[in-house]
Amino acid sequence: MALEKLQVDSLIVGGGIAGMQAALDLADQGYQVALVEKEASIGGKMIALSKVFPTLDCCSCITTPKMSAVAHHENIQLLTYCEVQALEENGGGYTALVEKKPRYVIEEDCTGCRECEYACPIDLPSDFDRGMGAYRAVRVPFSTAVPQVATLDIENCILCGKCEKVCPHGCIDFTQTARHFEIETTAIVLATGFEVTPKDAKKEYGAGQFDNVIDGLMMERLLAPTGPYGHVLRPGDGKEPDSIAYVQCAGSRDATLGIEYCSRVCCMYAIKQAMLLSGALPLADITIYYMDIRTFGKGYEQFYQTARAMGIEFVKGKVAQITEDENKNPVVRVEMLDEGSKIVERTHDLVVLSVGLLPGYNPGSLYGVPAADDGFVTVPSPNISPSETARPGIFVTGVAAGPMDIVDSIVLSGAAASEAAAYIEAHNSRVAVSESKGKKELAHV
Amino acid sequence: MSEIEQNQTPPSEGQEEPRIAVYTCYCGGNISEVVDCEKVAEAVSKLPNVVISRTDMSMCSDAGQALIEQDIKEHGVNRVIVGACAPSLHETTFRGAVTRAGLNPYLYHHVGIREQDSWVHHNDPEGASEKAIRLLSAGIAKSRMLEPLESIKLDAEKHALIIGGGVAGLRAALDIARRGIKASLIEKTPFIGGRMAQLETTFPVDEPAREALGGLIDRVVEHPNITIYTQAELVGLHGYVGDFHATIRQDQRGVSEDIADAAMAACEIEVPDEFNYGLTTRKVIYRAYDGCYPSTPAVDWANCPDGRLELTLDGKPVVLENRPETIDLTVGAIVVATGFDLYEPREGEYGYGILPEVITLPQFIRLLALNGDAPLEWNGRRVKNIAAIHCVGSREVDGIHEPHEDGSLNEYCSRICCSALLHTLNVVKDRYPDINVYDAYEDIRTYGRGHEDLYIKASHQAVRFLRFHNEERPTVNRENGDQPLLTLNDYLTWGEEIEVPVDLVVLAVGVKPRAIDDIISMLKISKGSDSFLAEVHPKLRPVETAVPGIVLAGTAQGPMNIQESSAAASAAAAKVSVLLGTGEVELEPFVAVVNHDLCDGTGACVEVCCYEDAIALETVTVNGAEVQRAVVTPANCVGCGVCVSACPNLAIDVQGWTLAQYEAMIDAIVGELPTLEAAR
Amino acid sequence: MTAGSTAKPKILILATLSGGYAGADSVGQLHVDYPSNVYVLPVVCPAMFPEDFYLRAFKRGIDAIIVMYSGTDCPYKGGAERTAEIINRVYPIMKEEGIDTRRLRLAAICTVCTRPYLKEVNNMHDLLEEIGLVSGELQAALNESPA
Amino acid sequence: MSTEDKKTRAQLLKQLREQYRDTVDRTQALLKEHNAVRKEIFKAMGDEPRTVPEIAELSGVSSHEVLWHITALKKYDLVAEVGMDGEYYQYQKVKGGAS
Repeated sequence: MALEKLQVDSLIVGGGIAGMQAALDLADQGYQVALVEKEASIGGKMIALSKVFPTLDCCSCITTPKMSAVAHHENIQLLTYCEVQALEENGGGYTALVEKKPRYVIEEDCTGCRECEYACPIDLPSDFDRGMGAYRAVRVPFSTAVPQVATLDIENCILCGKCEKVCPHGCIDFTQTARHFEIETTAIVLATGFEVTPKDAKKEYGAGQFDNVIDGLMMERLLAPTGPYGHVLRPGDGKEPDSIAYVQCAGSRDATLGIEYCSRVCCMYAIKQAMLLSGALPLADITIYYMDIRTFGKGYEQFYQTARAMGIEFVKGKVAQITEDENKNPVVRVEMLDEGSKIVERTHDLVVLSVGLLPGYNPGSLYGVPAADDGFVTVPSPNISPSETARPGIFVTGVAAGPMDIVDSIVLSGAAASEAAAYIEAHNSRVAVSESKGKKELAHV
Repeated sequence: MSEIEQNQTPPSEGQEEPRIAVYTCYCGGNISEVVDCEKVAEAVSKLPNVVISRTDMSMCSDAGQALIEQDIKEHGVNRVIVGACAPSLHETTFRGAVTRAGLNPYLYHHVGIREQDSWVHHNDPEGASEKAIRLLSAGIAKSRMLEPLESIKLDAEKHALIIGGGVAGLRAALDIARRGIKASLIEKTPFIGGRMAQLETTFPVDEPAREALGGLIDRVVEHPNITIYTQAELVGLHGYVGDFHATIRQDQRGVSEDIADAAMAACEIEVPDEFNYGLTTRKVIYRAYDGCYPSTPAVDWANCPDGRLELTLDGKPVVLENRPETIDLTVGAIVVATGFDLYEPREGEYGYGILPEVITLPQFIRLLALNGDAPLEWNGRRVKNIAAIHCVGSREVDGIHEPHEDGSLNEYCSRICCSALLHTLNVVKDRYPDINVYDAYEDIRTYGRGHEDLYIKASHQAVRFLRFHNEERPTVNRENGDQPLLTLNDYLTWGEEIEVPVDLVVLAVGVKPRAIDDIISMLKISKGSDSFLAEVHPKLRPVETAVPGIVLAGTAQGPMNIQESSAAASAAAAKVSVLLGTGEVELEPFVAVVNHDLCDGTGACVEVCCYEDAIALETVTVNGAEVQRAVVTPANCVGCGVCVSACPNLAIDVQGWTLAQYEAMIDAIVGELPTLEAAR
Repeated sequence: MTAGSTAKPKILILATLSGGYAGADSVGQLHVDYPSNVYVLPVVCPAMFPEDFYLRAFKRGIDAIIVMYSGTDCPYKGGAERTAEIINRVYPIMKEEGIDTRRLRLAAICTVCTRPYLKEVNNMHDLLEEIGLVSGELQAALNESPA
Repeated sequence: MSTEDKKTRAQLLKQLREQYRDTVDRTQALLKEHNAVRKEIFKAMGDEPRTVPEIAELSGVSSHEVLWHITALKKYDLVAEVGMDGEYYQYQKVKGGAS
């Protein structure tokens, strides 16, 4: 059987903020775009954040309209729960073989009513809430997910069929299997994003075993209005913390982990969280242990100075070790860099590790674009062409091209869209002019 | 999500009775943490014509928008109001949603209850809730009087003007040209390439700067869609997106290729060479550097007495004169790539201007370039010890730093200096391993990809780092000895006072906004609180100004390194392509309209209007008689409304912003609050 | 919340989209508190409002009006001058009607004029604390000149 | 649905169960464990408002685990947050919700 085929000008891999922006910037110029996202919803890491620096806009207010625009754009084919499995060169362009994983839910009929979710007996630690909250084996991924449809997690299902019984539209379909299709494209933009330093990476910090030592993304969820507890509570016992400490460079600028680079966003997210915390918990003491404060972006230094003026304590010190006292309070051992490296110990209710950004995916073998020593995609001439990879027609944006914040990702996506558009134009003029392209057939997948 | 549905006014057939839906957004807590959104929604639900009043965590989300669409389709809603963040952020989002549901986008009205309510009345939640009700009531009052409008479609000139020929301007021009749009680039100086040409090597990839820049310049010069004007400045602008009329003044180059070298040799006037930041001099007929573009030398008219230059060539007197030309360009969009200025330290700041040993980092970079591999000497002495100081003219704090002449402080981080300085110090250590280098900093900000390697390398090369606190910055003095002395409390060693005698002090000066007030006022764009040019929103519209069709590229917007400037420029080019790609732009329909039943041809409106061909008296036939009536040409009307107040007969209004709508809004603001359930 | 709270004096701000309205949004981004009885309506250019408009607003119960235009930065040709002319013509009419002329202010506010914005708002708020509601003045004027 | 369809479907489900036997078994064990823990938690809660440390103390389940289950139960409307006691929020069973 011939595979379903989709013809587009540009394929975007990754539906986080960088991928969405690149898709919109290309589609707005009139190019046909396919956006492939491996998760059940687009939105990426950004949609799980609380408020964003330096404007303190609620994160949803920036992300969800872009998600909506991507879903509604007449030039964008949104392909969620899909992964590119193979890539071939094809007459100056590329053909991608894509697999769509079974949702076990008929997407077209699902209204996102969540009846199935309520009926499902299986509670699982929610990835979206970084394990602190729960979700069900069949679920709409999160409240603002796009598309608003349920997905059944077959790996954590007992096949009891309760969801099927309650679904008012008969959407549950256990007979679904993976589907495959091809995307013919001229250009590709990689926006494969990042993961953060794993919890167990730092043995000195308890290797993820301490309940009250969390990472920055967990704090984002605690601060988010849709967060798991509805308040900022420590995960160990639900206590409202009085004393919160941030450990900067927890996974960045750390030769022992082989990660020597600066992750670029951690200073600002820690300061932002500290400011939000002092709003949510006005009586709490907040300390940030840092080596260098790197608030380099537009308005960032002013943001930092505001945080200092608010009474957030900044301590230049390297946290050498974290232990737990008998009440499960984390105890930090700090080398005080401003006091001749004197060692002190301080106890806090909650410690937040400002974990760094690691490449989310190595596209090397599949896309033929090499990763550099730092694991991010190589950009051969970063000064003049910051989104161009070593392979013609393949561009990179967002954290796939190295750690960067949301503002810089959005701008780089504009650049990638510009480069991809110029590449598409040059390609189209190479293709025989007489060959009428005709209207592109967009298969429904 | 809560909902209150009422059917006070049954849908009537034929006539358009307003059926208003009001949505009060929680804004993820931003609004609901202060404003009692549920109470607000209940209160406004009592107002006439309101058929639906709901709240939602995030109206701008897909689900929120879907809700609006559903209400329009299922409940016959024909007016929509969302109370949320500032209209500048999401008004267009919601207009899109109502359009998808088949409603005219101008039947949507946005009420800002975040920036102007919840965010400024934290201490008065009751008052904030009352204010939200009154603002929404005003919105509802206006909404009842809204009429469907059609946007104005105009042909757009597929041609962009790029102001500035540095790396950002070049990159933007190239990307725009590659999309099939004409690009005219104007550069104030006689040579393109900007500040990148002054660098020897770049970071994070260590490559000769002029090679990378040269590659870009070659592509720009070769591109058929690009025209370059050097020694050219914008002197006038009018029009609007799609149809800007720019007036450019271009100086004459002054010398032709055939006599250029002879003229240069014959020229006797020498001035400080800004390319080397005054370390050397150059003639007033000059090339910026070997291999510059254009390669023909140019006359620096500003430094020629009376704008004339007299030379003797082959024994004959020759007079060179500047006869500037005026060029008119019609463009659809404008890219502002005017770059940055360097911070000039005050006299005496770290000894600058008093001690000849104190120079700036850009000067030092030029010094190293001029010096090549020769032993490094400065001020007649072999350099053995160098001190570098970070954050000069950056991160200034009120109360610690003295304000500048205009009362401002450079509170921002200049972003590029840490990496540029460490890159340069590594060049020093590579070239002169015996020179001792001290580096005084508060925070090292090697944030970018590959930048931390510069810091690591400097540490490995035995650059001695010293850390000061912002409130006790280092000092540089010459006391008794002949060498300047760097003094600071080093917090890497218990805050003890350290004194280092040095031969050269390098100040990592920050960047500051260019003095381009003339361009800013011609373009009617605005500056942010840091005085760099302001974008609409750093995440929603990061390279656009509030003026449609005018975008920002590079350091005009704020400190950026080369890589970031290129990215911003390409992003700006993408926006230009979106605007001009189709050859048509859409304008908001908010223009003046004349009610010919009320107009009696006084011409008062024509008299006050400052726009060419926007409103005129024309002869029309009314009831068989030929009379004079005011007629508006929408494409030329900016919708300012000056004519509205001038009309003695109240015959003119700006559609979408009518006087009657304002009166209704005021009545709603002062009106009785809807009574809520007795219990409250 | 009851109808009784309507007795609070009300300040109306007519603010240009390119100036004062954006300035008010900038104040919001700084999260600086100011009195809540301040209502900002966006306008393209206040030159559109004739003299009567202001009088009508006062008579309806607006206690103070601050017109925040863009001054010399006005993006509309002639808009700033025209606004100033009209406002200047309103003052004598206010006097005639017995309305304290300090209730009407014209101020140039730019997109980032956060401090001037707050100063205008707070000053007007203080003034109203001192001179009270406009309805009092209108009533007094009515009593003085019996029809 | 016709008898034939039902039969096919039943067969497919059976196949699916076979294919995912390991994960189904693992998940069933998890469910059993969750149910046991929740029984203890509900017993400890009684009908009173309780904080997480109180429930942990009374049930012998670790406070970290109690918080996770309370969070899950709260999300699906089986438990409600009802107040605060010092630095801890209190939770109570929802009538008709918890079994």
